[in-house]
Amino acid sequence: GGGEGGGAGDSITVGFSQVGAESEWRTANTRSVKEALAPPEFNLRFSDAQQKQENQIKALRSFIAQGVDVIAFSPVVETGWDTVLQEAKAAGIPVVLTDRAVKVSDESLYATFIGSDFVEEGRRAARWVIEDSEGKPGPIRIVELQGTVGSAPANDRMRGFKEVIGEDDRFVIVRSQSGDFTRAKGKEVMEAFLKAEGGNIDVLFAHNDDMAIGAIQAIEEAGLRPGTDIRIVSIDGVRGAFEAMKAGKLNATVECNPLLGPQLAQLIRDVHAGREVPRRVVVEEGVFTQDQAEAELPNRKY
Amino acid sequence: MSHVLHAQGLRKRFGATVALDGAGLCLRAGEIHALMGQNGAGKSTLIKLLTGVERPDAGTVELDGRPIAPSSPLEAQREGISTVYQEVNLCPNLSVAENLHAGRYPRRFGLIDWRRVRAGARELLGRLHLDLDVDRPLASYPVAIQQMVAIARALGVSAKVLILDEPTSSLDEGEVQELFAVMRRLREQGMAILFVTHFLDQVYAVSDRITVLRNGTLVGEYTPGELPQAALVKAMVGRDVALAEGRADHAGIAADAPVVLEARGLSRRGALHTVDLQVRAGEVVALGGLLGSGRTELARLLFGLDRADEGTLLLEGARVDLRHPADAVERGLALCPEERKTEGIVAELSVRENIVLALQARRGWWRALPRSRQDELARHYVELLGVRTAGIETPVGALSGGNQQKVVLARWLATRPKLLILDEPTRGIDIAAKQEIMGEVVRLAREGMAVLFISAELEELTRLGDRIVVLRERRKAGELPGGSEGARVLDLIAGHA
Amino acid sequence: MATTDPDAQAPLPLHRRMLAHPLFWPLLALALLLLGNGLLNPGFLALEWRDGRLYGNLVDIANRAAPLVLVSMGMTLVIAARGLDISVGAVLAIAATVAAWTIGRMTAGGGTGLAPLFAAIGAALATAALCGLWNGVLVVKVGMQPIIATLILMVAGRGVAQLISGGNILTIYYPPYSFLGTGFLFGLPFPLYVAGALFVVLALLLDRTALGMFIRAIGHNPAAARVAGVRARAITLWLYVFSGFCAGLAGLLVSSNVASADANNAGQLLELDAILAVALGGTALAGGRFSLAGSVVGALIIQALTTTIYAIGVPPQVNYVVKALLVVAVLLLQSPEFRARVRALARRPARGGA
Amino acid sequence: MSAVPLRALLRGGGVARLWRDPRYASLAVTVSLFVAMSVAGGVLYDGFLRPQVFLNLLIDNSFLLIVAVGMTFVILTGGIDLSVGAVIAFSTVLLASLVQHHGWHPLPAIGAVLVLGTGFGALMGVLIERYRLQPFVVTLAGMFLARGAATLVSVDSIGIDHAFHVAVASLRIPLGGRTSISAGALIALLVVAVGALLAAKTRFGRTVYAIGGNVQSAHLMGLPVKRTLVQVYALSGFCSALAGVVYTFYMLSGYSLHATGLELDAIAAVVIGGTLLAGGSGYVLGTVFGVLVLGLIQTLIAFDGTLSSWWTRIAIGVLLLAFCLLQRLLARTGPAGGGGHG
Ligand SMILES: Nc1ncnc2c1ncn2[C@@H]1O[C@H](COP(=O)(O)OP(=O)(O)OP(=O)(O)O)[C@@H](O)[C@H]1O
Ligand SMILES: Nc1ncnc2c1ncn2[C@@H]1O[C@H](COP(=O)(O)OP(=O)(O)OP(=O)(O)O)[C@@H](O)[C@H]1O
Ligand SMILES: [Mg+2]
Ligand SMILES: [Mg+2]
Repeated sequence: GGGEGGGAGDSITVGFSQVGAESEWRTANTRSVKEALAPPEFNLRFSDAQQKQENQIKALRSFIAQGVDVIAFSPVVETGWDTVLQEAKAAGIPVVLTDRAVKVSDESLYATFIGSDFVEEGRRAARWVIEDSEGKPGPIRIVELQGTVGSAPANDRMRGFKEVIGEDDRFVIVRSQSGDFTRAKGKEVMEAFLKAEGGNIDVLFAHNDDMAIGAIQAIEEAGLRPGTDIRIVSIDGVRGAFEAMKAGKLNATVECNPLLGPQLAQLIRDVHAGREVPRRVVVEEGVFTQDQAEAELPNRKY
Repeated sequence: MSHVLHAQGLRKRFGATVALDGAGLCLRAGEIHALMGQNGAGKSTLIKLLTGVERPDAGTVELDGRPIAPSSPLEAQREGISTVYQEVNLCPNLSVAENLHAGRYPRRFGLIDWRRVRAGARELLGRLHLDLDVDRPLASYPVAIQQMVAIARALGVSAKVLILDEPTSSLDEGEVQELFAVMRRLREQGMAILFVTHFLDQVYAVSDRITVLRNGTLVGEYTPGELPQAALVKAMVGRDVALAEGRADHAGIAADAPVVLEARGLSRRGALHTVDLQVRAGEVVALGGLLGSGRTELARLLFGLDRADEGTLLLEGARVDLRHPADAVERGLALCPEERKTEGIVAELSVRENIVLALQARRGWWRALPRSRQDELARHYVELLGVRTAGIETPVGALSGGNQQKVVLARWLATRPKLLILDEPTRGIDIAAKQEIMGEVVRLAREGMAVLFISAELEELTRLGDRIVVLRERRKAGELPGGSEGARVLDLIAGHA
Repeated sequence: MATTDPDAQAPLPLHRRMLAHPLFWPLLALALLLLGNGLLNPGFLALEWRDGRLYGNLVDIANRAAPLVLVSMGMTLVIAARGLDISVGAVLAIAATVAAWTIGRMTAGGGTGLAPLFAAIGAALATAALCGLWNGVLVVKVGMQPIIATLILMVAGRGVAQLISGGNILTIYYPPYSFLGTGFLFGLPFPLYVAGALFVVLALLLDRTALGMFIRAIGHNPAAARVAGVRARAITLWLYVFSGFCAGLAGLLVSSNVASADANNAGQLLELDAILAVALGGTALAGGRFSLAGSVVGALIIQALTTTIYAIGVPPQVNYVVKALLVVAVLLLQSPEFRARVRALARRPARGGA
Repeated sequence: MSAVPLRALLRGGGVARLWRDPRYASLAVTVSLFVAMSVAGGVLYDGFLRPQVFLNLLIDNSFLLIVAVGMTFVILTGGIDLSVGAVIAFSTVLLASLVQHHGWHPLPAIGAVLVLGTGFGALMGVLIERYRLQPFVVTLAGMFLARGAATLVSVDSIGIDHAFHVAVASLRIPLGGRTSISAGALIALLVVAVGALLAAKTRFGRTVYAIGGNVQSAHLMGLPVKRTLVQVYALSGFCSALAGVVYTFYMLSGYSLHATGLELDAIAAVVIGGTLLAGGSGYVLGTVFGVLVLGLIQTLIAFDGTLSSWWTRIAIGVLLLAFCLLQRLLARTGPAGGGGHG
């Protein structure tokens, strides 16, 4: 380790700043990273930002002050990183981004980015909806359960979804409301949608699985059959979603893979050794549907 | 002599209560003018109308012949009216110095000059011959001092009119004389001073003119010469009142009457040194002393409000350890506290609730007094003590100061205690009501209640006490039998042996 | 007092008495909100009997509001005694997690029948009450300011809940538990009975015992209450315990409703909503004056607001603005000073026109 | 009868008053606990006691410090302002949007933001003062409104790349020995200085204390209660907007979800700093240490670097508890006492 504050021997001291523990997805992500960056090879400094960008910046500053070898972090949002990344660069500490990219004026401020593409996930969900509705006449009425207003996954997933679904004029998004990424809110909002639209909803698009799981309960309580009367697609691919698919209540989930620990560890090794790394490393992800659910469920770690 | 302030036909109504109806007042320059009336007669309300705290429903106020209608105390101040309201109305969290200067700070480069604030404060207090640590928060001083500070603040304004609403209620003789000296000096300088009090001798000592209010209406304006005490009382009350009979049955307590409460060597650091005290059933023990002599501290220790460092307390012969006032209340003790506003009334609760509060506390929260019993108790005491209120559901805060005091008294009488500790219970109470309250105390004692009666008034001590205990500088200075001569008590209190 | 006005002593006419009732304005606000919804969306106020159950938005609002109603009742009493409890959201999350964890443990261990249900309820409520006790001790015994004392549990409590859940959302696969949050009894959702029962018990307790008077005395003037022999500190301590207990009950309803416990998100920002409900209901946040029924109405207003926002279908970015404007409108409606000003404005042009 | 004994006694009470004066005692306790905590951090973690770590406390908490100063005044009157975090977010979004999307120069944009923030605060103040609404609910509505307005301006975060803004953001004033401080921190220190002066030495500040002590009394004493109440909320609005500006220097972005929950941090900092939530007693300087203590807790956790997300939360709670317990135990008289002159 190069830093004074670094650990023992020649292990690599990594400062990792996580967004928080706001969802199961995030918990799985943290677990994967912690397992991959274990001693003796790594000396991990972990910091939880409780979903606040200012906390992340504070954490990065403290990593710099502690003189870690490599910094890795999952940015809460895309913008606002210039200053602190400049400081890291000045201190000679390479930075690896996970989970989402940042917008900075100078691309050399970070070494590489590994993670998913939220816009692409939205597009995939839309493509699945179009495929699923092949041959059906319009108008096909969609309701959307958005994530937390303003959060990057919510903004991007909505954008990707609209971009693709907008090309087919059979589809109309009749209602769109925020369910704050939670089951409880997802259920509450869906209840209101069902009351307002009557039975007149064909498709539900939820920005994450949890809201979809909540909404499924609302649909059932209203006396409709989720997955049949209303086709449902959501994003993330957590265990609960596979259970719901197995039970025939959820139609598809777009995977957003949190288990990028091993890939991240490799990148950190390379960056630390000064090897060339690609600017962008994509995580392997897919779209799962009901017929795959049963087989896939036992493999789900989160 | 010219009229400085002239009010006529003032009318003020609060909800269903008509507080003033055709009241008036005529203040001349260079006079001390006493405003007299029973509790709830409307004195404080009249003052609030003059100084912009409340707006009159009808009537006019003229200052130097020019009509004024101040809409806030600030405006009244600007017009040259400086006021001390009945309850101390200063900010407890601010220092003494700051309370004296708030709103009119000396400044330097636009910033408050604290050095001059302090110096000015000392100077103002010096006029009343007070020497306080002006940096301490006001709340750390007893009410009497707070009252003096409030007076000093009012003196600090160069005003045409000075209004003092019961400034002497908490003060003892020495302080009162200091105040009167200042008032006389200001009179010489041509200031008009309006002065409310319930002490008749004070009225005759300083005032040049007396205005009497009754039931919110103007009875008349008199000079002290034309109005002897009995006539003044009659003007206030509306009927003849027999004044100040002595107690005939002094020392009539049987020597074998059981001791209700005994304190042995009670001490608390900085408050009290090894005080012994016995109170027997059926006995009224009067407790005298100067301001700060430790009377209130003793009462608080006996009641479990403070914990003693040393000494023991025996209740009916058994040792007790009072950790909380509730312990004392459960054992049949009662303390009518000195500080009515902070420790006495709960202003927002109704008269009924205030009266039953302690009794209910003794029964515990689970066994509620039936509502009919509450009403009955409340009505009984309202009538007994002559509380002037629109009804028993009126919030106590809407009552006049003296009537609030009666409610607190009623609360403790209602618990029918074994030992009743009264810390200056007649403060702010009018002359007629005082008679009745003292009569009630004596009656209760005859029925077997033990009473500890704390008072600053010599006359009350000698008249009521079967025994007179005197504290001086936080120690017991001595004891005298009931009915002792006033002069002897006085000597013991002041320490000239 | 000099004289008492004879006409003022006569009983007020009915409409005047209604206007003077402290619950009048909160209820009016609620009614206006619902009516407004009814105008925008004719089906909104409809109630329908289907499959032996009562359906409709009104039922939904009451049902959804139940957890908030519960928490607001506990909050009302704490605030009335000059306190504050901002840990209710975290306590809700803890209780929910404890319930889910207990069920998970017992059903995995082969527990069947109703044992897991009662064990979960017992464990959750006990834990929640313990949390309340913790708050109470910090406030009453240690003498910390309520906001800081409860802030500690607010911050750490979710951590504790996540510790229990391992950071996962604990899903409950045990149908009997779902009855609490989604079951129906005599055609009405079960949460209504929970909230209703607590309200009735509490209202009776406050009315038939001296508790209400003691709490008001403590809130208005703690020193005077103490001198009068009221055990102010002990009562305050128990009020915090009660507030924790209420949050625990709410936690049961919330976790049962979605058949899962989300340690991170359950009851998020609940403390703000609860305090808002209490304030809308006419309770003074400085202590003393309180209205239990008012807080219930306040909680219903808040839920009606949320449902309104969903029903009128504004884009989610606008949620907050709509909520803010509606809250301000409700507040102004309740302000006597504001109504007086409006009346004065209304009178002026009328006079000018005449 | 003479009252001489009383006077003698009162003089006696003045002896050694500095030692017993709870006003200075509670501040002293807070400061010593802060020092003790730092030393403990230094023993536990390498590199903790470096000067830059402490300067970072200022740099990273500059915006919190600024809002906390405004909040101190509000709380001193016995009120509360829950809108501060949302006003920060709104200010950052508006500023970023004006600069990036509408081509404004940052300076006029900053001016506009400050004026708007102050006006917003004043508006809440008017509602509170004129219509007797409770500060808690009015500012809660204010919080909704400001957050909502921010999302209406833009749901996405907006990066700021205007040369002037970037220059200010990356400005580091060297303090020698490889330590430096940011422009935001300097602004915060300036706000603290002005705030302390305002509280201690102006009529406005003293009226704030008087209102917190007893509103009726303040009114009867002829103090300008109404005006001051409105001014206090306007000041808090101004501080929030200024904190928003400093935030954009810190982050170079505007985002509607910035500073969520910051109002609670600010209130906690003020109260930890010894100000009574009921009003009337406290110091701006105490608030500074309240902010630093909160920052220190976070720094300790960051230096530890082994805590999971939930243990992080528990650790924050435990440290907060430890601090407040010690504070209560050491300053036995507690944060009572007066609003002094400092
Ligand atoms: N010099 C003083 N400085 C601060 N507090 C004082 C002082 N003197 C008395 N006090 C407080 O004021 C209250 C009343 O004091 P104490 O019992 O000594 O007086 P007292 O004999 O009852 O006189 P009085 O009640 O007439 O003022 C007590 O709480 C006491 O602590
Ligand atoms: N704010 C108020 N609301 C309702 N009634 C009030 C209010 N203020 C005063 N009153 C009533 O007006 C009457 C006159 O009260 P005021 O305080 O003027 O009496 P006072 O002459 O000063 O009596 P005291 O000698 O007891 O101080 C009382 O009956 C009182 O109950
Ligand atoms: Mg009076
Ligand atoms: Mg006394």
